[in-house]
Amino acid sequence: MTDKIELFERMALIRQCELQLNEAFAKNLFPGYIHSYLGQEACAVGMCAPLSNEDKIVSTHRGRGHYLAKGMALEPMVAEMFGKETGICGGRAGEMHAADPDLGILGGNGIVGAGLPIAAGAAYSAQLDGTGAVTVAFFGEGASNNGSFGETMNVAAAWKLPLVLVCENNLYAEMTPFSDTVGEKDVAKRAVGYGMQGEVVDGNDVLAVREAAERAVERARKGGGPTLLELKTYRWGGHFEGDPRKYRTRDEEKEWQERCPLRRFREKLIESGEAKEAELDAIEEQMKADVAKAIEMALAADTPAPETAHDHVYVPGEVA
Amino acid sequence: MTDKIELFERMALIRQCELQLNEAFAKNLFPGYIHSYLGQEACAVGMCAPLSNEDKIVSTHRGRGHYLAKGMALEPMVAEMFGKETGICGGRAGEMHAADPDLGILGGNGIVGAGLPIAAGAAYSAQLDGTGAVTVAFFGEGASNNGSFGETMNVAAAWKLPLVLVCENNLYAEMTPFSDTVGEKDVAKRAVGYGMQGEVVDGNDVLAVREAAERAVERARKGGGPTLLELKTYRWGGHFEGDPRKYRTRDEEKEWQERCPLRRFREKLIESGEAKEAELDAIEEQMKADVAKAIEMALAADTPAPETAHDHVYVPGEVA
Amino acid sequence: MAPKNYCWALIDAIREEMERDDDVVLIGEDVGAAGGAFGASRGLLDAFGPMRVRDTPISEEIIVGLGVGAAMTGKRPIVEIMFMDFFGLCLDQICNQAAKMHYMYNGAFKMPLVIRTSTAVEMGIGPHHSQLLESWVGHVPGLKVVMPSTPRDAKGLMKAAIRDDNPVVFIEHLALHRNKEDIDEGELLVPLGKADVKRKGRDVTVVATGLMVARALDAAETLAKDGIETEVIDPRTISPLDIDTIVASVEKTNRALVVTSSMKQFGFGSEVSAEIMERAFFHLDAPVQRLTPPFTPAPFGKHFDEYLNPNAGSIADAVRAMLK
Amino acid sequence: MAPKNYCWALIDAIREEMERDDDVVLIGEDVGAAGGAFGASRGLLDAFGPMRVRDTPISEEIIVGLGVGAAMTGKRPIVEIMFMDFFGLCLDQICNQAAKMHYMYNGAFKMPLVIRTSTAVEMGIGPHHSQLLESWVGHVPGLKVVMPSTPRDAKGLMKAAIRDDNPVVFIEHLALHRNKEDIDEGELLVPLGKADVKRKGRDVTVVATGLMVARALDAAETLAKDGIETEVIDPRTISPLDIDTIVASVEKTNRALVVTSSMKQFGFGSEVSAEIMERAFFHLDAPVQRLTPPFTPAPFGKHFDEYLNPNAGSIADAVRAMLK
Ligand SMILES: Cc1ncc(C[n+]2csc(CCOP(=O)(O)OP(=O)(O)O)c2C)c(N)n1
Ligand SMILES: Cc1ncc(C[n+]2csc(CCOP(=O)(O)OP(=O)(O)O)c2C)c(N)n1
Ligand SMILES: [Mg+2]
Ligand SMILES: [Mg+2]
Repeated sequence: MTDKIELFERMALIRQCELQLNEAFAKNLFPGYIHSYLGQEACAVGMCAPLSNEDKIVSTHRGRGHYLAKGMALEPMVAEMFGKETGICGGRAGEMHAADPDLGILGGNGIVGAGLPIAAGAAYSAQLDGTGAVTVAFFGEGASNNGSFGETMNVAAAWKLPLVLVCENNLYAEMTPFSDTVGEKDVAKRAVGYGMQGEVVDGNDVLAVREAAERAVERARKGGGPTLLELKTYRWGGHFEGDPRKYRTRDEEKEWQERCPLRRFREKLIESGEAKEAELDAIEEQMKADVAKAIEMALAADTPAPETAHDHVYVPGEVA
Repeated sequence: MTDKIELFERMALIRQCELQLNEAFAKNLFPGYIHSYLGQEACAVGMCAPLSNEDKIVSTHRGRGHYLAKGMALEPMVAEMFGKETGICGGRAGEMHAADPDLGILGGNGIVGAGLPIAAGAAYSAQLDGTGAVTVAFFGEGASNNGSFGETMNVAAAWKLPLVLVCENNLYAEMTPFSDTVGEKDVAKRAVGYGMQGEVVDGNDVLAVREAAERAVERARKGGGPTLLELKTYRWGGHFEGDPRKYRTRDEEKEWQERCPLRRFREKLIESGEAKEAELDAIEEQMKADVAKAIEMALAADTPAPETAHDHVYVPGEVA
Repeated sequence: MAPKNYCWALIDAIREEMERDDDVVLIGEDVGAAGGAFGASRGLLDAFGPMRVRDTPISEEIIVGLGVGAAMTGKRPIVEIMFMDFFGLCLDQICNQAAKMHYMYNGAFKMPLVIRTSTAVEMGIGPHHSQLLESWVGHVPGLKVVMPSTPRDAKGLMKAAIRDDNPVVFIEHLALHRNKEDIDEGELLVPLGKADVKRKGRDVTVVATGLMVARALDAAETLAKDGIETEVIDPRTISPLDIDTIVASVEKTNRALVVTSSMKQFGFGSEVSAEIMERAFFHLDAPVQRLTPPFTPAPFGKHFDEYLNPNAGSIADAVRAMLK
Repeated sequence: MAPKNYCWALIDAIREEMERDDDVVLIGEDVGAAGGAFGASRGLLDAFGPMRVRDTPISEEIIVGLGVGAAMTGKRPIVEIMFMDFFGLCLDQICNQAAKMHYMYNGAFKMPLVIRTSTAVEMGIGPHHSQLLESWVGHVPGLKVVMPSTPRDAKGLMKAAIRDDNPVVFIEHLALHRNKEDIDEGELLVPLGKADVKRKGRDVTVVATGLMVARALDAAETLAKDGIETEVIDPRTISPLDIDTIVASVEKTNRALVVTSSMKQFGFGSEVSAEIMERAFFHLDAPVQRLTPPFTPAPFGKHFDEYLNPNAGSIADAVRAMLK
């Protein structure tokens, strides 16, 4: 398998995960909201391509794509989404949160924008250690309007932190179109004012994302400081599943679905002869089966014993 | 008196106020810290020149220059600084705070950056009323690194608020040089990323400031939206009086004192024949005397009765 | 009289006040075109247009700051912070700016500002969407804090909050949004600072807020079968607290239990208990008790919520234990 | 033994811990080149260099966030928020991020983070620089909150806070910075969560924090002349509160007064009172009282501060009133 096939596989995995979770939701099998990552698969996968387990990511409320792209095991991740005790965090973190320190996944966040300062902290930590490890902070275009964004841009640039700031501009923050909330529609333009490199990237083209990621990660590793990447993409679903999406047209949605990152990549791979249709079909089938199994397992698993709610409020141990 | 002479007078007033308050401080006659505005006089005076009483300003912890430039009466302003009951706010607001709603002075602030969102609110209010009134938000370059700055830039641009954002870049935030805390030394450059006009201005040249102010205020009045002005200037004193200023050289201070806004303006007025030396001397003498009297009155005044501490915690009155 | 749910009662309140007074405006995330993240401002954009019903970016600090600045210049803004869990992002504007403006400037500015927010305690959404933090704001002089438990109170308190010249933090329990009640069509104002005795009783006083009021009433029903007469008081306003009504009740019942959805430690129950201690100590036959979720964040999932939060059963148990 | 003031005791604590453990870093406004806005990190930049002693822009949210992210990746950061009055700008990072990270992720991350901050209550600086808000953070599970009143406690608690794997909010009273005390040269650790009985007595318990501890001791001196034996307890840690020590004292004295520089409403005194209510009610001969500044912001000027805040005289008066 070439690395491009791996990219395809990862994207297909995310796609299947999101599709099948939505189905579970539609069947009333899911406890709570689903913030679907459908349509944005190329962003997570392209960005995580150049990262190792030493590198960190910080995610959002819409984090499954990031988790899977960074290598989180499918089954415990899915179980976490269902709040089951087999979940990667014992089922207590839930749909907006999951973490895996060993893989450098520092968690999602229920607070929009709150991951940015934390990512800067992780990057500062790596800078102290001089390991060359890089931190990638994922956030939405909506988050770019929160105070934490400006503070993080500035500190990252001033300290030349090994940080890549990745704005997935999917055009909507909940029900509000981005264009209604800004005077400048390219988030990437904010970079220059903070003394940082900024770049707009086609977020539905996984190879373009990977290339930009490689440049930015390389810069960060070498001490060249942070980069702001704006990945233009689209949130296929509502803010959460069930959102009637009155704030946009079905036409607009169709247009963006025609720019499907998975299909585009599939076509490219076949056209260039790097993969055969059947091979990719098989991958998709496999991913479909893997996800189906993960969901089945999650559904069959127990919810955590309620008394576990008392665990981990504090790290135990007396110091003095 | 031409309007330029008025500008000179206002600057001389601020200069005298700051000099004489420092003297009072040195003689241990001042209760608390003094955040001196010495050296920045052209900023406040130039910016407030095109404003009427309908226009609002929002100030900072270093606010006396703004208050006087916007027309606050000298004596109650000075008395406020001393915490006297004859103060414009009864002596309870103190050195970092003073307000006068009738003149559109919405107050100083002890929280760096907190005035920016409030200024946006005042601008929104004027936008609703359609009066053409403009709000000017003064803040330091240090404040430009706080989250409130980014949020305000963005909302102001998105809503085309009648707001002028005035960053007085005096190179220091407390004891920290600005250059140590940023990746880009021109704050004005941040404007473009938010879809706003930005401009760097010589903050020690009152006419340059006034021109920039006129352009920005005009734009705001006509519905053209906000402007970010960065006034390059210098804080002659320490962060507060008594600060030993170890973080910079006496040479640097001397260099900036050679760019004294008051002297430069005086020389210009004389050179161009717009004023005679004696006339300007007389103004300065008058200002000196006015301030001396204001301080004398403030010193002689009583501190507020301590029981007044209980006043105004809530606006009285039952609604239902 | 018409049956209204809590959510529509609030929309009615805001609509009526916006009709009555052009200075009333509504500012927040998704309040306009979307009709509110929880549908709690439906119809207002159409009725009042995008200048008075303003969608904002995700910028909590300036959302409140816009309200502060607008209130200082003659408006009566309602600003919305979607969840109270986000208060950590805007508490400076609430507590240092809105709360202190009238005071600092010696009365020069009024601050007719409503900070509308909600809690989703017990809705399974996890640690960042399940907090009730009324005591953060209750601790700050200059603020009023309101927390209605019924549609009628929601409407009347919202209208009063909008007309009040002080900053009012208005906390809605999302789990109450669909509860219905008959509400008079006419003008309805519920005064801030006045508790409501939701049920009379002579054996024990239960002070309950928000979601807990209905449960306390349920518990009272059960207890009545055993001959225990419970007085249920809903303070409705958290600050200033109508402690007189509570003390009068305790002087009669000699026992009190406080039930909340917020943390016990440094919480509402502690305040009520300490006030009863100071004012009615010699009337007490038993110590005032606090019944609350334990001192932990809220994990994801309703099974945890059910386990962690007080319910009619645990309220009744707590009352019985006090009467032993 | 050497006499040290509170400020230098803290610097020593941080220096010793930074020497002991390379992972300890200090981050904040003016902490480096300037040696701290209050001189409370003098010498550390020279000793440890600009990477471990990092000056920041005026960006409170990211100051704490840097600490959170660094703590999650193996560091033991101390982050400084100059005044506690600025907590409204960074409370999300403190209360939703630092406090909940260990919990949410089922123990996967530790959070060895110290949030160093100060209060300038009674120093005349006015409404935005005179607040003590320990109950905001005391209300949040996952946080520890510490407030030393003496140089020795300051040093020992700071060292313990740095070594603790939980986020600790460390509150200094600036008015205490110049107080001196003899401190052992050797290793000094004061355990978090343990109150200190600063004076033994049998007639009344005074629980006092921060600035109020010395005043309570002064009052006790005066009262002793009248034969009133006051036990003075300094909890030192606000959360988790060592209520056992307080309750044991009240069981002996049957009376308690709580004295703080923070607001009474929803404050520390309410928490202590409510806990005593629940645990020692039947030992009480009189209601627990809270002595605090009144419910108002702090105006500019020391004359107001003197009027508003408790002092040895008003503490003694309150004790006498309780014994009547
Ligand atoms: C501080 C904060 N404000 C508001 C919310 C409610 N909220 C959750 S997701 C969201 C939209 C986020 O938009 P964006 O950053 O573009 O991310 P996307 O959902 O598009 O992935 C909002 C407003 C929140 N969780 N946190
Ligand atoms: C939010 C906040 N952080 C820190 C401080 C402490 N502080 C007061 S003034 C100041 C420096 C402000 O610098 P700048 O904005 O450049 O204004 P200048 O003092 O130069 O006029 C600081 C850090 C504060 N008052 N508020
Ligand atoms: Mg988005
Ligand atoms: Mg400055």
